Order: sequence, then structure tokens, then C-alpha cells
Amino acid sequence: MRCFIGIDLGSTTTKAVLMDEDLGVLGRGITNSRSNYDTATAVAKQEAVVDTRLTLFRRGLADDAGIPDVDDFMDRVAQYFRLEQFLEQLADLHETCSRFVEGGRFQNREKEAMETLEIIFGRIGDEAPALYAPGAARKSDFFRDLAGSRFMQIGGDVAKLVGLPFDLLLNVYDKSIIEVENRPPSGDLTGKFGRALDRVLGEMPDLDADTKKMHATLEKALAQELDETYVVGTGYGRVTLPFPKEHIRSEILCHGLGAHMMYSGTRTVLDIGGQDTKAIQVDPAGIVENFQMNDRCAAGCGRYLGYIADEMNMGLHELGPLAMKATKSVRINSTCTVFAGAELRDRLALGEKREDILAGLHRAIILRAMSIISRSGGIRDQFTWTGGVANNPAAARELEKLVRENYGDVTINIDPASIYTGALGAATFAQRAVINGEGAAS
Amino acid sequence: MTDTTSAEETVKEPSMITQKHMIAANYDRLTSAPESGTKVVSTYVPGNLNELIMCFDMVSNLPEINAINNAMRKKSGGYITEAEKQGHSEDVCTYVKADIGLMSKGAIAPNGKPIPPPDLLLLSYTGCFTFMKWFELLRDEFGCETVMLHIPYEGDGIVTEHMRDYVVKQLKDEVIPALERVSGVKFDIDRLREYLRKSAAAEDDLVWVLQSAKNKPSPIDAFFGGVFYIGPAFTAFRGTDEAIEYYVQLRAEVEDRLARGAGPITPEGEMGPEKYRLVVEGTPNWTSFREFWKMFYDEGAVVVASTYTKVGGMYDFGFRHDPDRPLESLADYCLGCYTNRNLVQRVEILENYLEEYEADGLLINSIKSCNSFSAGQLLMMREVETRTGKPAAFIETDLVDPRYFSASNVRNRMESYFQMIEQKRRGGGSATVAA
Amino acid sequence: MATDSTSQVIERCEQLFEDIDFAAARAWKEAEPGRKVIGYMPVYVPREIIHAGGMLALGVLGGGENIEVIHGDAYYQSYICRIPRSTIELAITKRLDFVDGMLFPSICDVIRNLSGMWKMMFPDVYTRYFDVPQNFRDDIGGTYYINELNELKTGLEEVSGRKIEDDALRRSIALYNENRRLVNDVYALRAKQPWKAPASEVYLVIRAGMVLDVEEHSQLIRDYLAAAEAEDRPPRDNCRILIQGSFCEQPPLNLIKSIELAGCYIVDDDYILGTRWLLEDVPVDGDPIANLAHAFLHQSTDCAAKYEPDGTRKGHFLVETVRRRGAEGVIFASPSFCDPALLDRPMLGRALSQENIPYISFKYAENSGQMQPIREQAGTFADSIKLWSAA
Amino acid sequence: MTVTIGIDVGSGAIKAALFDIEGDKIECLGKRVERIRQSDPLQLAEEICDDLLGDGGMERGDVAYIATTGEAETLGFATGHFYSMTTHARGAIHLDPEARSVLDVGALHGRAIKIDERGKVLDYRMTSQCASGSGQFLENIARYLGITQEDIGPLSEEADNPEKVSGICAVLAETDVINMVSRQVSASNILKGIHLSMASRLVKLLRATKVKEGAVLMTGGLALDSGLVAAMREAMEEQKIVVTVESHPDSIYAGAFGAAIWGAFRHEKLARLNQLAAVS
Ligand SMILES: Nc1ncnc2c1ncn2[C@@H]1O[C@H](COP(=O)(O)OP(=O)(O)O)[C@@H](O)[C@H]1O
Ligand SMILES: Nc1ncnc2c1ncn2[C@@H]1O[C@H](COP(=O)(O)OP(=O)(O)O)[C@@H](O)[C@H]1O
Ligand code: SF4
Ligand code: SF4
Ligand code: SF4
Repeated sequence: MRCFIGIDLGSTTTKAVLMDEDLGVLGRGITNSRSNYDTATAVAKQEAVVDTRLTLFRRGLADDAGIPDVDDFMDRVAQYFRLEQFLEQLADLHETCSRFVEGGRFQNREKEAMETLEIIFGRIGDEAPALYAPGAARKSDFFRDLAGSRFMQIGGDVAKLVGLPFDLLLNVYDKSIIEVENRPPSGDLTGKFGRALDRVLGEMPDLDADTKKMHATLEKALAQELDETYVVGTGYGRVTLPFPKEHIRSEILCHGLGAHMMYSGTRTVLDIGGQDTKAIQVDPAGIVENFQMNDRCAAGCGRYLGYIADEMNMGLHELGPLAMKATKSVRINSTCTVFAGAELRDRLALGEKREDILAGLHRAIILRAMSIISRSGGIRDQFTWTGGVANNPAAARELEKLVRENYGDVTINIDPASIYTGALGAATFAQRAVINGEGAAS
Repeated sequence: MTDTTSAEETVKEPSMITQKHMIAANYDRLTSAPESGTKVVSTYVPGNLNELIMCFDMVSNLPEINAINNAMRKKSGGYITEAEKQGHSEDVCTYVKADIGLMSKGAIAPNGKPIPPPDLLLLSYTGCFTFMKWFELLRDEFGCETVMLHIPYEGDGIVTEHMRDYVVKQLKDEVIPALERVSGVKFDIDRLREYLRKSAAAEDDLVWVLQSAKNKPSPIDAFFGGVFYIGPAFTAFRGTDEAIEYYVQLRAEVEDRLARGAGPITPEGEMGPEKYRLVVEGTPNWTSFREFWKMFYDEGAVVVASTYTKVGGMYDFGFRHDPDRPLESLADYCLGCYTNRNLVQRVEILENYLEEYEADGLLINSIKSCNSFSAGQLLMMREVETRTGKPAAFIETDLVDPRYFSASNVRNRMESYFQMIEQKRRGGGSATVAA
Repeated sequence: MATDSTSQVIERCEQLFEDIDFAAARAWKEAEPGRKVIGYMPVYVPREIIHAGGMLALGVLGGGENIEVIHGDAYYQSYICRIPRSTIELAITKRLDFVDGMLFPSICDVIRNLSGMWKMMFPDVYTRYFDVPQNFRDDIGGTYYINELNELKTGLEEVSGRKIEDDALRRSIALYNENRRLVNDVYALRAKQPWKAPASEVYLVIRAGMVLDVEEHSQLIRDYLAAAEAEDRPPRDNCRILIQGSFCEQPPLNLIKSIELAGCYIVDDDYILGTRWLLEDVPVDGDPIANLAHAFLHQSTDCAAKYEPDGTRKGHFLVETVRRRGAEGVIFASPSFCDPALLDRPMLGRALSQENIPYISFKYAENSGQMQPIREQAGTFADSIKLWSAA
Repeated sequence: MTVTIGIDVGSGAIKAALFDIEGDKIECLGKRVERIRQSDPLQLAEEICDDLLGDGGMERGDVAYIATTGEAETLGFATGHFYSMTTHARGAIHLDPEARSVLDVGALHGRAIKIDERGKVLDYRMTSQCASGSGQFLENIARYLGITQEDIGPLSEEADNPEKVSGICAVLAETDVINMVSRQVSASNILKGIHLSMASRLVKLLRATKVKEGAVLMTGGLALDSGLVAAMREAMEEQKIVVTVESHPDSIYAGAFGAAIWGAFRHEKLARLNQLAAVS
């Protein structure tokens, strides 16, 4: 089938959306951005393909009446697929780390170091299934973060026990993760899907399903040809994407159109990404009328939250929920990312509670965004929030509050897939380029 | 308004070469003042009293022009750093710092010779607070005589009789006596009348040239090209025969382009087809002048009217220097410069330009340095947008500080802006212009 | 009658200071039908004329750190100080909706342009750019200024709907003379015994005058003076410094406190300079407008917003104040992007150096949150004065 | 004999030093440095202080003056507090009597301090809020590149074609670095590039303090980064400032040393004052 792909190479994450020729979204994929843009693009694209396969598999299953709760079933398949993926990368990481240990840094303690790695990775591996159990909360979706935080924790403890300097191990890890991350993903989907399906089926012995038929359905979904008809790239790194110029659109246009595709009533779009904040006004057809961006300064964007999370030794996903527990909001004036840690320590030293400070930080981010929105012309009904930070419930709460206070009763759209908006817009441009023949314009 | 002595080959029209010679001659006159015994007066462009200064056989040194010149020759960055090293804040107007830095590095003019210290600082305080501080700083440096001409601001958008009287009285009782004292020349009002008559003649042609942009395609770029066109009329040449001749020559060139249906001349030759007509508010960026201009002409964008080209007088709204009311007309000139207009008037002027010149939109180049121009521009932008229904865009750069010109940032905004105009034209048909 | 303690007076001042809804001024206005309120930006406006018209002169010094600026940034790009943003925010959030007129004194291009913005945004409010002469000859600048004052008077008469009689003006002049004397007393007390009148308290007491009627404010100062004199507070091992450059956008209160905490007694400053703009009493007899004009031309303080016709005097006033107050050093503290203050700084610095008066300088914004660098600098300054002074 | 302790609470690490001071005879009895990481700085400071005393077989009561510096104004058991520039200046003179300038580069801040031969602060400049030139930033980048802190210096010195990072913001600079990696710029060249950018900013600070003579002693943690020291030397040469740039193995302790020494000075001064009071 003909597929249209949008790639959003962001400053912190790279997103891909795969679309069919009727503008239906087949799959979405995301990975953390990294120095190798080609790999980032390839990984995101592959993730979108995985998602697409799941969609196709699900469509296949829908014809099959054997499963009572298809949603639950598919969730499990997806989770176990991720688990398989995680284990595959973990093995790669282990092996890479081992290679670095041989480098001579450990001064004859290589053996101990190897054994330590053995223990660390063994434990991470053992913990992995729990990470992907149904309903489990993860710190992040990216291998780098997941493996990294566990390595820090377990590694620190184990190193202490063994009497090895943890800094050295950490350095080995730092070196290895870069290599692992920048290796193009292994192409073997069939195996991982198969194993995932088997795990699920094994877990649901009561399921009255024909295993063989199920596998056949899966194979069919995997065999379906996906034809990359047209790819459009956007995002912070778009100029470096290995695409010809006519395959590239500005982020502003993509976010505007993407938001329009998600909610056709959208007139004002706010996008808070890793490094920038944009406010975009669009007309009823999703065409950009006006926009404002933060300039020069990365204060109060997604990376800011990243620094805070690092400082607090928490996962990005955990910040929002903790802030929601606040009983008051500490006033934070500066959202300078670089000094985020210092500001935080300052407040902690003054005896403020973590959750209250976090609430203040979230409010500060949103206040900044409100300023940029105001600069672009304010909020018109409907208002759609896009970009990764929209996933953060505390930020969303502050935003809603401030929007209501300042602009009254407007519809506020926050899609769970908000982070894919740019890629969705790009995919839509790709589809239009072929279907409407709009590609030639430049 | 200066020569671009850049290393790159630049396409020049004959009138530009004429102007280049004029400017060079003036710098020569300035740097040879100590030998020739000519007295030097430093003064500003907006509200300058060139005709009056000429009555005393003095030569003027225009610090703003020096700053621009140095920016175009990529020297301002170093001067600014020098001034900051001496304790000047990062936050203040970079014209001032470029000037201070130039002084401390020998005050070398483009002709390679030192600019002599001024004999008089004529502080025409027109529409900018920083002017006052700037000359206080120079006075501190040179210890020379300073005379202040305070031009009241058009806070209510009008020039009242008592404002004019105040200025005329200062001219009579402060400025002219100071000029007489320093130059040793007695004031002759008839001489002033004669210069004013010449000014008015040149001003007529300047207005014709600027208004030629109403044609489609426009034969001139009224911002990037415009800064050259206004040069003689805004600086040390107003009131001279050379200026009259320059404008005659310029007018002939523009007439010729008009007859041929040609667009403006850019540094790379004739511009391609006119795709966008813009009005620009704000001062150009001088450190990346050509790079900035290129972003326009590469996209087929031509500026049909700009406010910057009105800082030395709003001639297109009818003002002329008037030999029959010599001091009064000098006062009116100072009071009426663009920078001395209040924001309400500035919005009206922009609105008028957008309509009269049938422009597609407004672009504001907001200058980090310049509170006088920049404070309030975002409101002006919105106001103009609502009144005209035409899209506007806003970029931030600086005058002469290369650190504050981010080409990629500006380009990003310009690209999106042109796409916006394009989309508007297509009436919402599709949004697929490559970004 | 038992006198209030300083903390009672200060508590009231704090309330007034923190109240960005201006409840006190609103209450004043509602107390009698037909009352009008005229807002003014820093630095100097002749409040006497407003008062003589039966109106309240309300000092609007931005929103400080208590306001969350949401719309204000939509009006200003990054490189401009914060006071106009927060002032716009105050207005857009209707916190100034009870103000019948706004005056924008000639202090810099930002405030000047704000006057135009006000005209566009609030066409129903009497808005005036209050220009002052930069020529100080009676026959030139004086004539011009008298005209300005008369225009202002006429404008205010239209707002209030009643004529401003000379006698009323004379009465107001007397009241403001008294107020200025009291303000000067507070400054004098602090210069003499800075531990008795901490800088943050002095600031709050003077600041209260922005929102109170002049007579009420004078009483408040009297109360504070009495209480401060009576209270026993121990002196600390601090050095004595003077603050310069804070005449427009005001620093956060914490900054003032931090400077003192770090070991510096502030013995003079240019916060809220408008209240101390005129250095001497304005004569009560004779033509009041001419008297006000004369005072402005010949008896007003030095400030970066004013041209100094005589170049030899730059910094003189500052040096003299340092001497008079017995200060050991100067801290230049100005708002970021404040052209007038920052452009003046090198000249003033030179004047201090010539007299061997040490100084340091830093910038702030009205909502600066991080005091650590401030403490660090003020602390080092205090350290060096303390460790290295002759004693 | 006057035993004093100096405690420097920084944003990245806590430094402490124990001194025995007798007139001009200044002897360091012990010193400690510890990364703060996740712990409470003031509590950590207390532990370090006690450890240090324990090593020397002492208790708090044996110490004449406990002097703090850095972010420790509120440390309860201290005798007195001196501000960082005061202490770094004194510490620098102790480490290098020829020093007439101090360049203190720590985890978040950079400060150039002009001093006289007695360690008096004559002038100073600090980096403004927007500064990617800090230890924290380098640390992040090093981790990203998979490089240990000790390797930063040597690697940077191997660079053959360094590429400067633009911008003043650490966040944006980080993206710059990622871009460089994607263009296959070597780690050496990236690190050197960062060092050069930092150095040019730091030289600007130094110039602003108008240093003209003597040596510049680098203090703070980054004085241990040989790459930055080398870049500083290059930048000074490029800008034609004829002042030598020095570092000292104990540079990271400059603040703590200075605090301890000032503590003794103050202790004596106070004792004198008390004597005077007793006499009169
Ligand atoms: N689940 C989540 N919870 C909270 N924040 C998130 C989540 N996912 C992403 N983010 C935030 O979104 C940011 C990335 O947003 P994105 O729109 O992808 O930016 P960019 O396109 O610049 O990479 C991250 O820096 C992170 O702060
Ligand atoms: N050996 C080393 N090489 C390079 N950098 C170092 C070294 N040791 C410490 N640092 C850096 O010094 C910084 C701490 O310096 P310090 O002066 O203690 O800062 P602060 O006083 O702000 O805590 C850390 O950010 C670390 O990156
Ligand atoms: S350092 Fe902070 S304030 Fe400066 S640009 Fe970066 S995020 Fe913004
Ligand atoms: S502030 Fe603006 S008008 Fe004034 S000197 Fe600077 S650039 Fe010129
Ligand atoms: S703070 Fe300075 S620049 Fe800002 S408005 Fe006041 S005087 Fe003007």
C-alpha cells in the first residue's frame, strides 16, 4: 500500500508518522534525537512501522472474533514487543560495555569489572518484564533513559559493594550508550513480534484462540508491503535531514497543519518542544496566519524540565504527577534552563517542598508560554496544545487555569499524541504532495 | 546613506558613485580640518542643522554615520567590545559604544586619517534620549563646548506654537551664539535662506524618487536602496549644489528604470520579478546589510516604503525647508522628524504607506539598541495589522553590533513570513510552499 | 496615645506595597463621589497641581515582583526593561481601570513611547507625555515649562471638571513641602543611625506615598519616625554605602534586604526619586506655577534623565552626597536595559574614582529572583571595606 | 598557634581546609573536597568539617575560628562568613604570591578578580546568568561524549582543528555540540572548541578588570582542567595580554584556604579588640 511519512527531527525527540492515502494515521514512532540524524530518523521511522504493523495486525484480528478484549490484547502484544526490543538492546549494551572494559582503564581489575557488569545487566534484565507489565509506569520511553537510570542506581550500589570506582563504570556506560544508540536498529521484526505474541498467548491460557491462525494473521500483517511513497521532513534539524528541499517544511507550518488535522476547529496552536516554544495562529483551513517563537533563549522549554528531572534524579514522566500533589505553588521567576538546578537547590534550602517547587516551575513554564501566545495575538477558539510537554499533567493543569483566566471559555484540545503533531503535519504535506500534486511548488 | 566599501564587487549606479565621491570629499574636509583651520562640529542626523552649520563655514562630523560606516566595514564589533571593556554596559545603544570605541582607537576615518576632535558638540536632542547621554559622554571625553538644542517631543501628535517658540528661542539665544563663538563667523540670515532654498529643491527630487515606489514594479527599493537615496539630503550635503545635482542624476536613473519597467538595482544587479511589496519599519542592520538585503531580493521582495528613510525629515508628508521662515522652518524640521513623532502618528504613517504603496505587508525590524524606535513596535504592528488586514512580521536585530544578527533566525522568520503572504494570496487553497 | 511600633507601621506599608490592585487608592476614590485619580510613572511630576485639583496622585512604579506578566511581554521585545511590561500588564488586567488620567514624565524613550501606547490602548483616559525642559534658562526653558505646566493644569481641570485656583495650589505646595521635609528627615535618621531605620523599611515608608494622599502619608512618616527613634535596635558591623541608578524601575524588596544582609548599610539612595526631586521648599507666596517652574529649573536633584548643561559638574552631586552622608562606597544598581542609568554610569564612576570613593555595579529587574550574585557582590564589597579600612 | 577551618560551599562541591596560623607562618593541616550530588550541602559541609577535624585529632572546640565562604551564610556553627571573592583573593595570594588576578571558574560561575599583593580585591567581573562557560556544562558534554573528567584536559590539548561553540546559552550550545558530533567533529576538537569559547569569555572578564601585570591564578574546580588552562593561555596571547596564566594543584581549595586565613586574621583582630575592651 502507498504510505506517506512525516518525520519531525526535534531537538530532543525525533518523531515519525505513517499515513495511508486517505489521511488515516497507521502508525507513530518516536525516539530520542541524537548526534546521528540518519539513525534517529531511521529509528523513528522503524518505530512507526512497528506501530503500523500493530495496527494492521489489529485490523486482521478484528475480523477474527476469537478475542474478547482486543484492546487489552493488543496492549499486551505491544508491551511485550517493547520488552523484546529492550532486551535486545540491553544485550547489545552489555556486550559493548564489556568491550570497553578491556581497554585497560581498570588496571588489572578487568575481571572484577566484567563480573560487576554481569551482575548489573543481569539485574536490569530481570527487572525488565516488570517495566513492561500491563499498567506499569515507566520513567521514560527511551532505552537510553531507562537503561541509564537503572545503571546509575544498580551500578552505584554494586560498585560500592565490589569496591570499584563507579565513575569508571559510568564512563564505560557513557561511551557504550552512544555506540549502541547510534547503531541502526536491527531489522528483525518478525522474531520479536512472534516472541511477543507467544508470551501473550502464554499468559492467557484461557483464551480460546487458534494460535496458529493468530500467527498467520500476524505474518500477514508483517508481510503487507509498505511503500514509502513520499517523505516530508520538518523540525529543528530539518535542514540537516538527508532530504531534497521540496521534501522539507518549516515546523511552524507542520504544527499548524498537524493541529488542524487533529482538531479541525483549531485556530490557535501552542507548541512547547525541547528547545523552543511557538504560538501559531491558523485559519480555518489550517494555514498559518501569524506566529511567535521564543528567541535566543531556551528558557522554560522541554529541556528545562529535563534538567530539573536530572537534578531531582527523577524521570521526565514523573515530574508532572509529583507536581500535581503540591498544596501551593512556589513563585519561580527565572526559567533559565542552565540555572534550573541552582534555583531548585536554593528553594529546597529555604525549606520549600519538592512538589511545591515543581508546581511553581510548571507554572513558570506556562506563564512564559502565555506571553508568547499573547505576542502572537492571543487565544482564539479552539486552542490546541502540541509538543512533548503537553503530556505533562501539571503543565496542562496550569495551562488550563491560565487560559480560562485570561481568555475565558475556549475549547482546549490536548491530544495524547500531541508530541506527534509536527510529524502528522509533515505526513499530511507528503500525502498532499502526491495526491493533490502540490509537491512541485517551491 | 553611506558608501559600502565592502570587499565584494558591488553593482553600482552612477549616482552611487557620485555619492561615494561626495562622502569621501566630506571625510577629507573633516580630517584636514586642523590644517585648513576649519572648525569641526559634531552633531546628529535626525534634526541636524546642516544649513545653519554651513553658515559658519564649519564642517560636520556625524557620529551615527561613522558608526554605520564602521559597521559596514565590519569594524564596529571591535569598537563595541572596546567600549564595553571601558565599562560601558552591554545593554545600551551600540551606536554610542561604536563611537566611543572608535575614539579610543584613534578615531580613524574611512580615508585612513584621524577625525579631529570636535570644536563644538551640537546636541540636537531630537526624538532620542540616548543622544543626550551620548554627547554628555563625548563632552566628558573631549571637554569641548557643548550646546543643547532641546526639541520637545510631539507627545500629543502636534506641534504647538510654544514648542516652536522654544526651539526658535534656543536657536537664537543658545545655538547661534555658540556657533558664532566657536567659528568666529558672524551669523548671516540671508546665507541661511539661500541654503534653505537649495535644500528644498533637493528635497523635491528626493520625494519624487521615494514615491516612485508606488509604481508596479517599483523601480527602487525604498529601504535598502533608500538608505543610499536619503544620504545627501539627511547629512552634510543638504543645502548644497552637489546635493541638488545628485538628486537630478538619481531621478534620471529612476525615470529610466521606470520607463523600462525595471525593478530596483541590488548589489548583484537588477532584481528579478517583483513578488512581494513590503513596508519596513525600523532601522536597517548595518553589520550584515548585504546578507539581510539578499534575503529580500532572492525572494523577489521589494520594500516600497520605509520609515527609517524619514528620520532625517518627513518630506513626503509635505515638509520643506523654507527660506521665508528660516529659523521657524528649521524648528519645524526638527520637531517633525520621524523619531520625534508619537506612536499614534507612527501607526498612521505606516497605515498610509501600506495603502498608498499597495504593499502586501509590514515588516518590523526591531533594533535591540534603540528604545526610541523599538519600544512599542509590537503594539504598532498589531494596530497596523488590524487596520489594514495585511500580515505583519517582526524580527529582532541590532544596528552595529554583529553579535545580535542571527542570520538563521532572521531567515527562518522571513521564510515563514513570505509563505504566509503567499498562502494569504492563494486564499487558503493550500499550504505547500517549501520552507 | 500609644505610638505604633515600627512593625505596625511597616506592616501597613507592606500591605500597600504588595497590593497590586491599589485597594487604598480605590477606597480613596470611592469615599466621595466625583473624586478622580491621576496616575504617574517615575520620576517627577508636579503632584501639587494634581492635588490642588482635588485629585489623588497615584505613583505607578510597575508591577514589581508580585505580578505575573502574561500580556505585557506581547508589547515588548526582549531588550527592554521590565517596568513598561508590568505597567501594561496592570492596565490590561484592569488593575488601573479606576485611573482617570496618566502622566508619563520625560525620563527616557521607553516611558515616552509608553505614553503613545496608552493613547492607543486607552483612548478614554486622559494621557499626557509630560515634557520638561532640558534648557534651564528662565527665559527659554522656563517659559516653555510654564506653558507645559499650564497645559497640564488645563488638562487636569478638564478631567476633574473644576478649576484649579492659585490658592488651592499654594496650599498643596505647602503640604508637599512638608511631606518632602519629612521624607528628608527619614533619610537623615537613617544616615545617622542606619540600624534604627533599615533600608527596606525606609523604602516601604516612602513607597507608601505613591498610593496615599499626601497628608495621610505625612502622618505615616511621622508615626514611623517616632517609632523608629523610640525602638532600640543593635548596630551591626556593616559598612555604609549609597545606592545610585535605581530611580525608575524599582528593585525587588529582597534585593534591598540582601544588600543590607550582606553587610552594607544603605545611607542614601535614589529609589522613588520623585519624592525628593525638589531639593528645597517651593515658595508658597507668589505665582505658584512660576514657583514650581523655578524650583524645577534651579533646585532639583541630579538624575540621568536631566541634561547637565555644565560638563564640569558631572558626578559632583553624587560625590557631595557621599560626603554628606558619610558613605564609604557606592553601589550602582540599575535596571537591565536602562539606557539613562547605564549610560551615566561610566561618567559617575570616573567622578568617584577621582575622589577615591570605591564603587561596584550590577543590574537587576523588578522581578529578579536570584539574590545570590547580589549578595556575593555586595558582600565582597562590604568585606573589602571592612577588612581594608584603616581602622 | 591559631587553628582555623575554612569551609567553601559551592554549587558543585564542598571544599574544606584546616589551618594552623602563627603570624606569617601559615600551615595547612588538612583538606577535603567532596561532590555534592544529591545531598544537602549544609549537612554535608558539617560532616566534612567534622571528618577533617577528626583526621587531625581535633574537635570543634579546638578551633579558633570556623570561617565559611560560598553559599554558606546560614551555616549555624560557623564563627563568621566571608564572601567568595574575598576568600579566593586571599587563597590565591597564599598559593601564588605573584598572582595579581584570580580567575575562579566553578560549576556555575566564572569570576575575574583583580587583587593586590596583600590579596585585596581591587575590581571584579562575574559572568552573567547566560553562561555556558561553566563546569556543569563541560561535565554534561563530557558525559555525552563518554569522557571522564580527568580526560577532558588531555583530550582537549590534542585538538588539531577546534570548532568554537556559538551562543551564550548552555542549552543551545549543547545542541551545537550534538550537531558537531553529527558532522563527525572529533571529541578533542569539540572540547577544545568549548574551552576556547569559555576562554574568550573569561579573558573578556579579565580584561574588564583591567589586569596589566603579574600572574593570573586560576582557582576553582576548572583550574584543574589543563585544557581550559591551555586555552586561556592561547586566548590571552591572541588578545595580546602579557600576563601569565597559572594554575595550582590546590586551586580548587582557594576559597577554603582564603576563608581559613581570613578567619585567623579576624580572630586576632577580635582578640585585640576584646583586650582593649578589657583594659578600658
Ligand atoms: N510523557 C511526558 N511527560 C512529560 N514531558 C514529556 C513527556 N514526553 C515528552 N516530554 C517533554 O517534551 C519534550 C520534547 O518535546 P518535543 O515536542 O518532542 O520537542 P522537540 O521537537 O524539540 O524535540 C521533552 O524535552 C520533554 O520535556
Ligand atoms: N580534575 C578536574 N578536571 C576538570 N574539571 C574539574 C576537575 N575537578 C573538578 N572539576 C570541575 O570543577 C567544578 C567544581 O568547581 P568548584 O570550584 O568546586 O565549583 P563550585 O564552587 O561552584 O562548587 C565541577 O563542575 C567540575 O566539573
Ligand atoms: S542560559 Fe538561560 S537565560 Fe540564557 S539563553 Fe540559556 S536558558 Fe536562556
Ligand atoms: S537609541 Fe536609537 S535613535 Fe538613539 S542614538 Fe541609539 S540608535 Fe539612535
Ligand atoms: S527603567 Fe530605565 S529604560 Fe526603563 S523605563 Fe525606566 S528609565 Fe527608561
